[in-house]
Amino acid sequence: MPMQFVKYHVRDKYLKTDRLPHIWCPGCGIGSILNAFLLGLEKANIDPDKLLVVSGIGCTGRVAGYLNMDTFHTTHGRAIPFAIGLKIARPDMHVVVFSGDGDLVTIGGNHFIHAARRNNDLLVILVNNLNYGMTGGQVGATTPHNAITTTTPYGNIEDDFNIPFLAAAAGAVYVARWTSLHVRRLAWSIAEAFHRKGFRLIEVISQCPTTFGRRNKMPNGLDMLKWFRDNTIVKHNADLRETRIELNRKIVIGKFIDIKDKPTFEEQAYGLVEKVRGVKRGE
Amino acid sequence: MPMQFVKYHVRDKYLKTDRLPHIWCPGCGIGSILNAFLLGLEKANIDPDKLLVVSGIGCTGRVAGYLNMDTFHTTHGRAIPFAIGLKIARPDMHVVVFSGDGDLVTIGGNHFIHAARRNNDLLVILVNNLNYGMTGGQVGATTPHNAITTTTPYGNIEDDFNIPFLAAAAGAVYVARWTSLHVRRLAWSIAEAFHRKGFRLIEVISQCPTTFGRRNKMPNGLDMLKWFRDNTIVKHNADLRETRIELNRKIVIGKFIDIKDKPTFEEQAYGLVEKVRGVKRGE
Amino acid sequence: MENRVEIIICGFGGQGIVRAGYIIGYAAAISEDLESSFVPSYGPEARGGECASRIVIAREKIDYPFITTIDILITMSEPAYKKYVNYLKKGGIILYDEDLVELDDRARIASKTYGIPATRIAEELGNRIVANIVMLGFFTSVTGIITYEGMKRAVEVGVPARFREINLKAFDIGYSYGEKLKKERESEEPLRN
Amino acid sequence: MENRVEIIICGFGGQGIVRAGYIIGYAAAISEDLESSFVPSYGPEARGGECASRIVIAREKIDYPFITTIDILITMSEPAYKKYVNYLKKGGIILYDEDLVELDDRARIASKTYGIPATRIAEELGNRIVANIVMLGFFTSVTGIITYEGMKRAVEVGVPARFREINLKAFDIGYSYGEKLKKERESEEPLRN
Amino acid sequence: MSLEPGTYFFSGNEAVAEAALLAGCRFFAGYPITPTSELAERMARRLPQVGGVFIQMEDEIGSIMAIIGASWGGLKAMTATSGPGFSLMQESIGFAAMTETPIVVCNVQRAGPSTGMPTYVGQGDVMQAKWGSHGPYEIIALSPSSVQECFDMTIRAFNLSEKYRVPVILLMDERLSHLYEKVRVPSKNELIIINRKKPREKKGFLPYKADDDLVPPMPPVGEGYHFHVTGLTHDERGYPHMDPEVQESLIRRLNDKIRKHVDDIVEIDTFMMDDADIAIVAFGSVVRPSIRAIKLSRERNIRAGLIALKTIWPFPDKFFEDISSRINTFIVAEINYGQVVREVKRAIGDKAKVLLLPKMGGALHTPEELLDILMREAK
Amino acid sequence: MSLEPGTYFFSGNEAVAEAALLAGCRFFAGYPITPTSELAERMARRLPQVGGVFIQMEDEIGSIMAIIGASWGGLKAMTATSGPGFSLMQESIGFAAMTETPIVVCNVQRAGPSTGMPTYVGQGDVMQAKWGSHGPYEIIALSPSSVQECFDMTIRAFNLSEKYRVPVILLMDERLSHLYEKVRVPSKNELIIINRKKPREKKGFLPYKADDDLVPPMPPVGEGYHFHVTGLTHDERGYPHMDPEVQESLIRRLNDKIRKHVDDIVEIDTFMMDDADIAIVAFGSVVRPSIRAIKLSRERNIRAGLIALKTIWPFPDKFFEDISSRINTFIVAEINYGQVVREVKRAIGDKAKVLLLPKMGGALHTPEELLDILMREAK
Amino acid sequence: MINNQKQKTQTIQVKRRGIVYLVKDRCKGCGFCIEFCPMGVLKPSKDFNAQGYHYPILVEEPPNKVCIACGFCTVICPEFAIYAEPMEEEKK
Amino acid sequence: MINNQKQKTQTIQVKRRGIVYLVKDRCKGCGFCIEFCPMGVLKPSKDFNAQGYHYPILVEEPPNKVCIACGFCTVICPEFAIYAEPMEEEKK
Ligand SMILES: Cc1ncc(C[n+]2csc(CCOP(=O)(O)OP(=O)(O)O)c2C)c(N)n1
Ligand SMILES: Cc1ncc(C[n+]2csc(CCOP(=O)(O)OP(=O)(O)O)c2C)c(N)n1
Ligand code: SF4
Ligand code: SF4
Ligand code: SF4
Ligand code: SF4
Ligand code: SF4
Ligand code: SF4
Ligand SMILES: [Mg+2]
Ligand SMILES: [Mg+2]
Repeated sequence: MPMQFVKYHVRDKYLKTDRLPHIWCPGCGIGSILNAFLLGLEKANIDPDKLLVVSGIGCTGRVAGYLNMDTFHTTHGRAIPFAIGLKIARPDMHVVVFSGDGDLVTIGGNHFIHAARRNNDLLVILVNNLNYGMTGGQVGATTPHNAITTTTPYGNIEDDFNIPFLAAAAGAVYVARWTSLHVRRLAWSIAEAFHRKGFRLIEVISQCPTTFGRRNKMPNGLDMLKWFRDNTIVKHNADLRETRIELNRKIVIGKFIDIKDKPTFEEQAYGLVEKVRGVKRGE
Repeated sequence: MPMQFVKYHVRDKYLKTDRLPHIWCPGCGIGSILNAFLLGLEKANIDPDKLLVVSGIGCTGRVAGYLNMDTFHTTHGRAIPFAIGLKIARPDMHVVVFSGDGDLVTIGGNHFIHAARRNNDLLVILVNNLNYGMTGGQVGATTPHNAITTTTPYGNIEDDFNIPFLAAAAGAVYVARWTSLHVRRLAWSIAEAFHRKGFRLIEVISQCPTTFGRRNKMPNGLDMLKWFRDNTIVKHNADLRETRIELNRKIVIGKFIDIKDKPTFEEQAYGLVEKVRGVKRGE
Repeated sequence: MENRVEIIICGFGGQGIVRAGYIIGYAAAISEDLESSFVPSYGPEARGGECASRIVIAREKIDYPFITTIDILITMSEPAYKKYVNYLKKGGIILYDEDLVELDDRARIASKTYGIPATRIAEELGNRIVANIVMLGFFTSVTGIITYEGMKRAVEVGVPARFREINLKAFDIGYSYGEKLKKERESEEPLRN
Repeated sequence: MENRVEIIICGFGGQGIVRAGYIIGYAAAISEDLESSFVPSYGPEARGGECASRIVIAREKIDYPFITTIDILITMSEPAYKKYVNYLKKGGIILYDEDLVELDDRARIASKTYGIPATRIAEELGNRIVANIVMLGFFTSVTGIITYEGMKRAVEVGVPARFREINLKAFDIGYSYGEKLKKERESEEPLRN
Repeated sequence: MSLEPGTYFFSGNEAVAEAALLAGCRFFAGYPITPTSELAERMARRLPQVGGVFIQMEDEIGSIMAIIGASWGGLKAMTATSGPGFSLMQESIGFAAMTETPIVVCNVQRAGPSTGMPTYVGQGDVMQAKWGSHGPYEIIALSPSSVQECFDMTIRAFNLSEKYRVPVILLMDERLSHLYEKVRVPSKNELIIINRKKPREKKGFLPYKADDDLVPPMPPVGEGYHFHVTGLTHDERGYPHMDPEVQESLIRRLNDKIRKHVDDIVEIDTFMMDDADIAIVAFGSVVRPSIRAIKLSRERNIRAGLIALKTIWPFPDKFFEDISSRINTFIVAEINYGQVVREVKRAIGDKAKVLLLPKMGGALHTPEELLDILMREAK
Repeated sequence: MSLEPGTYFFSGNEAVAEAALLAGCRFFAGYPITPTSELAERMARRLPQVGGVFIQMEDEIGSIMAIIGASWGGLKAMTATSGPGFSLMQESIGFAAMTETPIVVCNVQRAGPSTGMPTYVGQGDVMQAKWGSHGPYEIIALSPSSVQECFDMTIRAFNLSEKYRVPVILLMDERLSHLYEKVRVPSKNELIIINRKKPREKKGFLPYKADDDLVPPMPPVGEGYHFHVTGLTHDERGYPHMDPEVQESLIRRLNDKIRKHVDDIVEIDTFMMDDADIAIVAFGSVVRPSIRAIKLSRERNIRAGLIALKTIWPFPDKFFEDISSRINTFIVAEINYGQVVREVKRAIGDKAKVLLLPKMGGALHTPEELLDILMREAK
Repeated sequence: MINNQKQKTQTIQVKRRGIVYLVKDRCKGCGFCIEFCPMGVLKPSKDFNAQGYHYPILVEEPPNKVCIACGFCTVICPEFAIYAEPMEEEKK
Repeated sequence: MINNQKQKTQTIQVKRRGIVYLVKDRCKGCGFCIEFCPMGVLKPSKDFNAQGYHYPILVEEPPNKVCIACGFCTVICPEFAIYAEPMEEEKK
């Protein structure tokens, strides 16, 4: 049977289709990750009306705007504190933070580690495209050592963050890392994480051919996906001292941390209400 | 021989004695730590004219103002980025950041982890008095779970940061922890750290009887020092997952990390100058 | 009471100066049908150092709630006395802890001075910290601005529940000390003229 | 050249529109003794989408460096043509990639139109990306605003060193194409009147 | 468990906290700073008692972003800070203005700039309250001058923020935050509480289509509106739209919704202004010595009056225009080097003399200083 | 390896970067943001070539604090940002003002508020540049209107910051940052470079004791001065001193050192003002359509002229006072909802009519729009 | 799924077959579906779509290369352009 | 040094002896030097200093309790009030 040309896609119900095509470049990984997210949502059986999605600023930050749900495109680096307030106001809803590496761990790094410490009940999808896409490809705290970017024309002299290690050290209860090629495992991981509580982080290494790939000998999205294919190794519960990303080493992916019973900030905050008032909330 | 009453102290040469007595409360640990710092300086044989000390805002932040050196009392949370610029401008000088827990890892947490990642060549003395002293004893990111503070009148529902773990995960090359009672080991550690390079962190658990101790059954400095005496255990190279501070557990102290050969940001930045210009700096 | 009375309580950090100020202000505003304002001295620079509470009590709404000159100076330390006595109004009143403060010539500007060994009394009661409440009892008695009941109610509100008893005791002792002193003074009065 | 010429080069992201605009501006300002300004279209919203460079060239200092009406429209995509042709001045000139753009009625406002299969030529040279430089050569020839040498110098400066050769080749081909076209036109000219 | 009606003896900080609870505030996110930490401390104790949540964030940026998030989650929310923290909040204030999020920010002014004198009074953040974030936007700023006003104006701050979907700045100062005075708490039926308007129907609902009052209804989350909120320039659907015309209509409306309601928003207190020919203009705690100075001047037969600004932003241009013909001299007494005085001058033009009596910070004007200048200028 | 004299074809962003290097800038700390990232990118490439260091910090707060630190370390230093980042920098700008640290902050204005339209022009940060931080302080803000001015005024920005030990804001806009024009780079001996003054002698040196120009010499580190720098109110020794009198004299001096040198600092360009009775007031890229509009109006016998503000802060009050008698109408054209117009009104009082021609952002005024209003107002 | 790459050219026993759907004008021609289809059933079109890209089309018919409705293209496609569903008879 | 606490009351063989110096008016009476002196040679004064605190004084003379110039008081004192130095004859 030949290709069936149609007008609608199976995921369209989740999307603001009047905003498509999205602004992401041809070959960008963000669309695939968004796609996997929606699959995960479906697998986890989450009612989209019980889901709030918060993004920061950046290419990834545009995710919120394409979702046909209640969504928030905040300021650069501040998606997490916004989401903290939102979740406290509506502890009955799922709150997902979906944003870029620069947004979440460079400018927003402090909110990230403190939310992990407090165990704020957020699912964070961090798209790590190894640079700042939106502003044209500058170095980020996630850019590997020696990589070329517009602000490291001679090669990056800094080391990058080992995000899973940082998240774990700060207190995250669920930590996994996939790539934009591993969309299926990613979707499963997202579905699983939806059924955990507390501060959950899923880092997704993604390709930015336009600004990162181009300067690092992988000008197309496909080149970068092949790099992910050939340079990743799945190692669940890996020693997190070994998970930093380096250009000439295998990228360790997998599920690293999964703690099920740590009370969340919200449970404790509303627990306090009950303790102090001696009654159940809402009474 | 009876007590010899005198007008000057052996450390006076390092101090702006016209500003004494300092503002710290009777029984506060900051003075002891400052004292140990000066001893460490002496042991390390550092010329005070080759030393720049940068503080943030807080009780600890007042340290800079008492030193008879070139010193900087910056803004809350921003001692590290200020020090980064200072050190880059004067790579020939030692730059020490001396500040409080709230300043360095609560509001300033992002600068802290990024400086560690970049391996900026700074020696950071972090006085962790488990709360915000200056503003009257609010909870901080270092306040142990369940502790009482002015903003956790029902007990702290949050967990505190495990600072050595966080620093290590971010990339610090030297990480040690002592208390304000362990002044001698502290001084040795400071002397040792002076002879390392890159981002070095020494956390010093200290007593704040006025705002923390008072609300947590240790109203005097002495009570808190006795707590340190009875509740610390020295464990060099400890597993950093085990070094979080909890009220009813032993506090692990010791030297945890000591990496000697990681190039600093400054070495690499000026290395770039040489590479790009093909000449030595200054030519 | 005149329409507007301005009071300063001063001493050093840790003597409960702020609490005492709050209690007077509260007593005037809530227990009695008066207007009052209260400004604690504030901030880290004051830790352990000098400390003062400023209270204005008036019959009518207070336009300007800050001190201009002092009608009543209550002092629990010598340095504080020295600092504030200069602002005492001619004909004002001084209350002081007689073990901690030695009045000097400048006290002559006052129409009356009342000493009490408040800290010693508190120590005898088992806790130095209630010296401030002893002083409040004394103040209540000798000035008559706030009624005994009114101030007592304010003390109940103003101290932590677990310390209520000892504070009320301290208050009563201070009050009685004042009553006794007034009596003595009355009999002495003629001599003083 | 008139005192002020306003030029737009347009197409879509990835066609080197910004680079071409820069090279024209540079050629005018630096290679020639002219004044010029150049404004690239900018920003993420333009990625892959519509893209335009705006250049003003003048003999005297440029007061207003932005486009008001277009003297010369260089277009490398149909949507861009459709958008900008409306702003073309009566009597202006259109240069276009004849494989990618089909002129319509609105082109009549132009005094002259010049087509070149720039992209095809570039593909023949082995790299689509030099289509912009083919177009620059063509532009140099048919408009005569910038000298051949002047533009060539600008191309050398404006492209990365490792791509210099292919670009210079592309430039020459575009230029020759223009020269040939002009010759043909000249002979045709009488017919057109 | 929010406050019973009656009379209380509160500090400014306490009054704001209690009023906020009465106004319906159920979320406070903050970061400690002198001289307003006691406000947060009271919230930490009181919020759980009324079913709300207190959170101490890692900094002021996190604090204000958390209350913006909570406001979108349906809670009335506030934060409190002072100069250094207020400066850090500026980016987010612009975000709240752009997204039309009702929040209340209490800024207790201390002597600046920079760390300055943390425990001493200042009034140097007046212009910052209006102009501290980038781009053209409007906010509302209220300035109480007594503890009772701290209480009343906090309730008003919440009401205005809900009504106009705008950040409201409660511009206090250190003197007031630490001043204790009598406060009358009104009974439930005296209390006016305004809540944000909700969309009337879901079908065809456009989240940024305003009603005639220029304010769009605010959709609740989780009810299927599927709305999008962004700090980018957006059309009525809330979609980002990079078009100068969209910008023109959005930004004009965001500003006009405040500018066109100046009459509803502005409150001014006057004292002895009926026959005055010289006026002190003051706000915040400087109002107090000013009243005293006016009384003293009247004893000296100077016809002085006081204009006490309770609303600072939007600035009451019209009030000053109207009154300027009757007054010879305006003396603007403020604890900064000239901020409100610029506005007064602009509003009045050359119609009267406008003088600044500045203080750099750390102390109030004394009644005597104010009297002096009145005496000097009156003749 | 800094630029040879000659003629170049630069964008505004590039011109600022190259001028900074010529002015002696050897440290740049920044954080990417549209529309100024290219400035940082050029610095990243160029600084190592001249022996300097580029660092991309984790945010804008870190960036500005790093340049403040580097300035104390003896380097001339700058950062560049746009609205959202500029808002984040406000606390630190106050710190730099308080500690009298020479720094240059380039703020390229885009359409705001909030994220707004990142790739489109705006001029909404004019008031923020002056008032964005808390407390009473002064800064200098310069506003170029061509790429040549971007170049020249960057050098001037460094010179003024060194001379007055004050943060200087280079208030660009998106149109300029992305506009390419011809730039003439002067030869070494045409170039005027000012460096901060150093203490004359160590003995008895008081780090915050000002000379007659109200500016204290700035001590170098590591030479035994043992000075202390603090954002707290400090006495001449630099020691924190919580005393309203110390505040009064310190803050007054910090402000007066700028206010009293307005004549040295202010630069204004006028065009056809000699016989004008109606004037456009503009700054930044709006100057360009304004010139064109003036020319067009002159063709229609309208006696219009242009006042182009090159220095915005301190505001040239006196210039406007002086000129106001000769002009009937001032038309202030700015891409915001009224900022500079307020200053013009304040300075002029009732002496002339002052009109605002606002744009909310995203586009410049066209020459035709400007001509229209000139024609309307001229009759 | 990634190592399935090597199986592209093998003939394998297929349990179920899928129908592949395409929203043609959404495709941006990234080629992910084509490259990573485990069965190698996709190839780029000669035509351009409205956006100017070569969209995927199916290569040929059974038995060698058939869509097995594995769904990988459905989830990897960044443009929400392509998806596959099991053929009716197999759906349950 | 901390476990030395228990030795306070023991008579020990001292190798060297120290002189203890005090800047009396700096002391804020925290008691650290007194509590943690390994030899237990310090005790609080009855008098107040100018700041109103009980400063440390030496308890008694040898052989039981003598300062050994261990220097702990010198470094623990938060006020830079107390320090000890070896007696002249032992200094080198
Ligand atoms: C306060 C502030 N600073 C800077 C920017 C400019 N900016 C927009 S997106 C971005 C970085 C985006 O990088 P990342 O978060 O990694 O997202 P990506 O685009 O790579 O998905 C920056 C710096 C901004 N909007 N706000
Ligand atoms: C931006 C900003 N926010 C808040 C404050 C108020 N503040 C001063 S010190 C301090 C906390 C001090 O705590 P820490 O750093 O732990 O130092 P400590 O006093 O405990 O030594 C705070 C919040 C400030 N000065 N600036
Ligand atoms: S710039 Fe990079 S991250 Fe952004 S849309 Fe393009 S490819 Fe994706
Ligand atoms: S408040 Fe605490 S930390 Fe601050 S000086 Fe007092 S005891 Fe030390
Ligand atoms: S569903 Fe699987 S087998 Fe079918 S076309 Fe897509 S990727 Fe290939
Ligand atoms: S994955 Fe999607 S966008 Fe990419 S080629 Fe296939 S259908 Fe087109
Ligand atoms: S030096 Fe050692 S032994 Fe001597 S008094 Fe001090 S602590 Fe005691
Ligand atoms: S340690 Fe210092 S401050 Fe404490 S009691 Fe001893 S001498 Fe006094
Ligand atoms: Mg990124
Ligand atoms: Mg602390």
